[in-house]
Amino acid sequence: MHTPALQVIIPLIAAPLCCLLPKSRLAWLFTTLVSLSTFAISVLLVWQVHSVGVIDYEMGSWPAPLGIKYHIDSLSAFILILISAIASITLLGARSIIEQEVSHRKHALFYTAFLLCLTGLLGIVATNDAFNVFVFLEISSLSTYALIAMGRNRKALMAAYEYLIMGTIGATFILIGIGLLYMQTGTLNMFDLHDRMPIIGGFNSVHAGFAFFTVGIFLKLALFPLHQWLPNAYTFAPSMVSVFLAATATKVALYLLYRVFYTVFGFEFSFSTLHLGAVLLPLSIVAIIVSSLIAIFQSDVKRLLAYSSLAQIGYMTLGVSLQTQAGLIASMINLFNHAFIKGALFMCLACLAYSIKTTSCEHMAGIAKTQPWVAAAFVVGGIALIGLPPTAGFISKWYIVLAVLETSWWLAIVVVLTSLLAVVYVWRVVEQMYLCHPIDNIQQGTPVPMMLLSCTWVMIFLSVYFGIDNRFPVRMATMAAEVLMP
Amino acid sequence: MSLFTLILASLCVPLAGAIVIFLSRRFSRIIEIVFVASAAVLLFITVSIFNFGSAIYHQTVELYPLIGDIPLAFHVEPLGLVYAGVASSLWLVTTIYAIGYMNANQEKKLARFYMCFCIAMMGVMGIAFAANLLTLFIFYEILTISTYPLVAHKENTEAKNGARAYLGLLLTTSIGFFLVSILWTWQVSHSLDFTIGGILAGKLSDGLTLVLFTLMVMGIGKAGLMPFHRWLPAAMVAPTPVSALLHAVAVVKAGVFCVLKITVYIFGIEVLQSTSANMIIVYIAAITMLLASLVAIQQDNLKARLAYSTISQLAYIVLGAALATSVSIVGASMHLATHAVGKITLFFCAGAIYTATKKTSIKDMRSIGYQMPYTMLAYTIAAISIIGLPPMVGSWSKWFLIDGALSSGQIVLAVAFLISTLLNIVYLMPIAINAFINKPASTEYQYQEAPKSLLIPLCMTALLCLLLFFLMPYFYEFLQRIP
Amino acid sequence: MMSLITDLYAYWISVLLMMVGLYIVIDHNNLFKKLIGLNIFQTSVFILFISMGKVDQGTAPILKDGFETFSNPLPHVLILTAIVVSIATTAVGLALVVSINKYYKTINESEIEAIEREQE
Amino acid sequence: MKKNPILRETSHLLIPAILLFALYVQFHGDYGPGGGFQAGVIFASAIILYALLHGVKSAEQVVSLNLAKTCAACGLLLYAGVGVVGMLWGGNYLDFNVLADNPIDGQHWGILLIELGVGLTVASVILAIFYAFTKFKK
Repeated sequence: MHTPALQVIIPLIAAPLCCLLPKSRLAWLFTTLVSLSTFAISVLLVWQVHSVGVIDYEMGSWPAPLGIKYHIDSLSAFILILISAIASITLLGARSIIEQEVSHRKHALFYTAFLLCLTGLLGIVATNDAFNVFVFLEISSLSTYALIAMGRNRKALMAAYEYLIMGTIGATFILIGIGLLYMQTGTLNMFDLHDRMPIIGGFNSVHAGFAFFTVGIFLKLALFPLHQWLPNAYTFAPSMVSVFLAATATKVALYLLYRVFYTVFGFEFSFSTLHLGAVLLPLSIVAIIVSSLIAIFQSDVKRLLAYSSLAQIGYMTLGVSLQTQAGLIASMINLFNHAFIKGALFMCLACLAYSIKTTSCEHMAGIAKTQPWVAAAFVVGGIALIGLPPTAGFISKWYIVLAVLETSWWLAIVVVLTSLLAVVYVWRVVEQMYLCHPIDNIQQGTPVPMMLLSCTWVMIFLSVYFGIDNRFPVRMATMAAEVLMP
Repeated sequence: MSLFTLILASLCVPLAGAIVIFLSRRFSRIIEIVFVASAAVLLFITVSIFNFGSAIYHQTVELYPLIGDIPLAFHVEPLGLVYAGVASSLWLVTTIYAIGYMNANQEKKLARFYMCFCIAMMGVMGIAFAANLLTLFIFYEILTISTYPLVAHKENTEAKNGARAYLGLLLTTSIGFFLVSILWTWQVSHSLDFTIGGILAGKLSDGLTLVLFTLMVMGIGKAGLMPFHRWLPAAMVAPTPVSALLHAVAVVKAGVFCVLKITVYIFGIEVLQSTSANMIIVYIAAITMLLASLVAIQQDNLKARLAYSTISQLAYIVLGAALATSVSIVGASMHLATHAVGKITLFFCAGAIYTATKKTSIKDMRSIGYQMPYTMLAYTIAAISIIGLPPMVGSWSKWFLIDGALSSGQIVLAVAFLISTLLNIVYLMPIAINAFINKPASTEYQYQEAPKSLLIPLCMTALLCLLLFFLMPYFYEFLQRIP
Repeated sequence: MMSLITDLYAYWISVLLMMVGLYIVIDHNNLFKKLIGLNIFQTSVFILFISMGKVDQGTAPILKDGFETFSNPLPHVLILTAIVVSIATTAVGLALVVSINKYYKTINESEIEAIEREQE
Repeated sequence: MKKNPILRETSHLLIPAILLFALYVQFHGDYGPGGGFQAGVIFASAIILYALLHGVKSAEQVVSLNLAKTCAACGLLLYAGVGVVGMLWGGNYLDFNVLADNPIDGQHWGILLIELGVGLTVASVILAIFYAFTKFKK
């Protein structure tokens, strides 16, 4: 079976085809079909991983250390299905709003860039070659810069530029890390690298490589204090790009974190020899608190959600920093659930951006009267973000607090209390939507297209569904954690 | 019908009611019928569950594993039946009252209102029949969220602020303390099931049991213990049926019910007594009981006074639970029912007065008894019941509570109960007395009762206060099954 | 001490270039110059990679009789890819700078910030 | 351009040489230094040189922007397509051994075709970038 390769090359081949397509609508249809097929393949992969175990695929039939190997284990399959599912849902609803937000002659290029971004993200997860990771990272990043720059506001250009500078520095740091490791080991295959770690673990260059990896990944992950690029990028990107990025981009960076620090360097080296946990823990807590506090004071809801994403990233890295299997599982479950929740919330904002052409909080006053379905979706998504039962957010919170409790109870209290800050910023918007009077009466807004609205509700449904039946994410996360921390 | 179906039905009927109301939101007649019908069916279901008798107590009905191997599970036991019975029977009365009130006061967004009401009821039934803490917590939060729109119903600044305090406090306590303590319990005992005798025996040191118990009870913000009581008066901005059902019956009783349930089935009475883990909560409850009464005396707004009275009365129940003797537990669970009946009558009266005269201030209610004789008569009956004087039902529960305090050797607490009773008289009776003295000249008033749909429910509940007094011995036998 | 510098001169050069590049990226207000800084920064990494492929007395990695020691060709291949990436990055960056210039009439970062602040 | 006969004449001499060298690098790439990327850049540089000397318009008569874009896409498709052919003929993705009767020939063919794709894409992308920048108006 060629599923691991197909997973990546289908969108890759589709991208140039897409830019040759003449009509915007055709390009959309094509892109959507492609992303749906990647989703189908990822489902197949999950099923294969479930029945066979690990799947290896050698590119060009070159054996592993020499050639590039694709390696799908439960962790990769888990993230792959997440990315492709989000991409499919996003694209299904995207047509009308992209026609509104992106200038017409750029449509084919927009979808091409989207496909390339998808390729990059899927590739990072599928490949087992360190340098290949860098290449896919840059494919996804470069297309992301282009996607963000297509935003309607001219600030989008500056946001994309900032992201480009920071993203490139981050990726280059990762490249240096790869180089330093290669220098010591002469291999780029992740498992090969890991096998040689005991021999080379003491070298200074490996330590330096570790440091470069750490900074590079933190940059891509937008972990405090390296998060400056993220809020602007999410705020000014076209609405659907925000949905996709918020739900997937940082998640893939987190995947990279798992891979590099658990698979390549190994748990022992990363956490016992070099104390990554001691760096991650304070940073995560500061990220949670500071970002949540900043989110409370944002006047633009899109930016508010961006800061909330930063806080959520903090929860995910917090799980990692606990250095336990329970923490790792919690981190992965949060990764999965948060992707749907935040995707759903950004989707709501896309609906509103379509309808009233703005996402600023004050313009949302009384929107519940004109757009009841969107407002209701936002409320449900918000409840999930806060982490109340019976939504997916509650499951994440449950596992995180449980994992934190294993380590220390005061930290658990801190985590739980800071999570209450989410109540403040979510409810500020909800009150604005339901309990305030519109600032101008003419603000009726265009009706939201059915397709966009139903995709929003699919996301909302999923973020509730995974709160009621969480067997899939929990099982996958548990299996993945067992792979990473045997 | 099997127990499984019935329990599921008790959750699904209100939910189905909510869905039907949502679908037929444009037809006000239909939603009213559906609203009342779902309440009636729910009461029928509760009675059917009750009719199974003691054979089915503590039979767990598992749906499917929710988190890890903790299932979404339900069971029936006497305590839950009391709560479910009280809530579902009073819900039926309230539905009629609510429809009358909402129509008489020309409130808007009725479909949303009734829908949230139904979902809240689902939360209540879930709490009543939950077989483990996780299930309980989930429905607890469903109740919190679904009542938020009810509190904020008027959509003005006052409602917004009230609702904000309501949600803020309830979520802070439930997530900040309750959830943490649940997780802690899970970590210590690897079980969250409600088990007779508790699940924590010998798992924690005395000191930590004290911390956990305090944390958990304080986390149940719905029980209205000080200092987390502010949401109760804040939520009084809601339309009166909401205050009546949710803040005399469903929400606050959900709080004290949770306290009772964790006392009996998580910590276990013996454990609490042997470790003295209950002492902090006992004193917090006693202080709340007295302070809230004192504050109530100063309130001029009738609903606010009733709200503080509720805080004080809830503290009775928490105190009864925390004393952890079998007598006090019986007293507390009895008080859960008796106070519900009494307080809902009082709220109904407040709503009826508001509907008929638009008066909310107690100062303006002098000699209102001549204007609204039935309402004020009902008020007097309910007030006497709350105070705890025979021949009203409240006297029974108060008797057992004081007995419980005495039997555990806490003379101070028994005295506190008595002082509180005196305070009850001070803040409840003057209204009733003032209503019937100073008969004004006939030109200054006219006979002006609230509409029938408001008057009948409040008369019914007032009668219930009286009737239950004579039926209580039968229920006492039933309540004694609570270990 | 001297040997630390002379033996590892390739590293020192790449470290120097890296710092120069990063400094330009951080310090300059001109968006275009920032991109140049970024390029220098990336180039330093390329040099690091290529220098590590060098084997003492090694020749170009072409198979021919009489040559036994070869330089490692893999870093070159990797860096070729990285150069492509860097060109693409530069191209995207330049395109952004040109667009920014079109909409703001300036490519000075602080001036752009001033314009934005005025608008608010 | 008429004012600078030296430049013009030199370019006339150089451009064919550059193109030829590009092709040499391109097709020599499978067993010697070279390859599609370098060749593509060299090839594009010849046309850019032409555009610098004779104006973008006349360069666009040679290779238009649309043609460049199409070629870029086609080159990538060629690359990926060869990989898919390998997959269809029983190997893994990008497996060249199966492209011919024996693996060595197969590898030759594979590399040659792939490098052609790379060269095509690189040349046209570089050109497209060049055109894009020249066309930017304030």
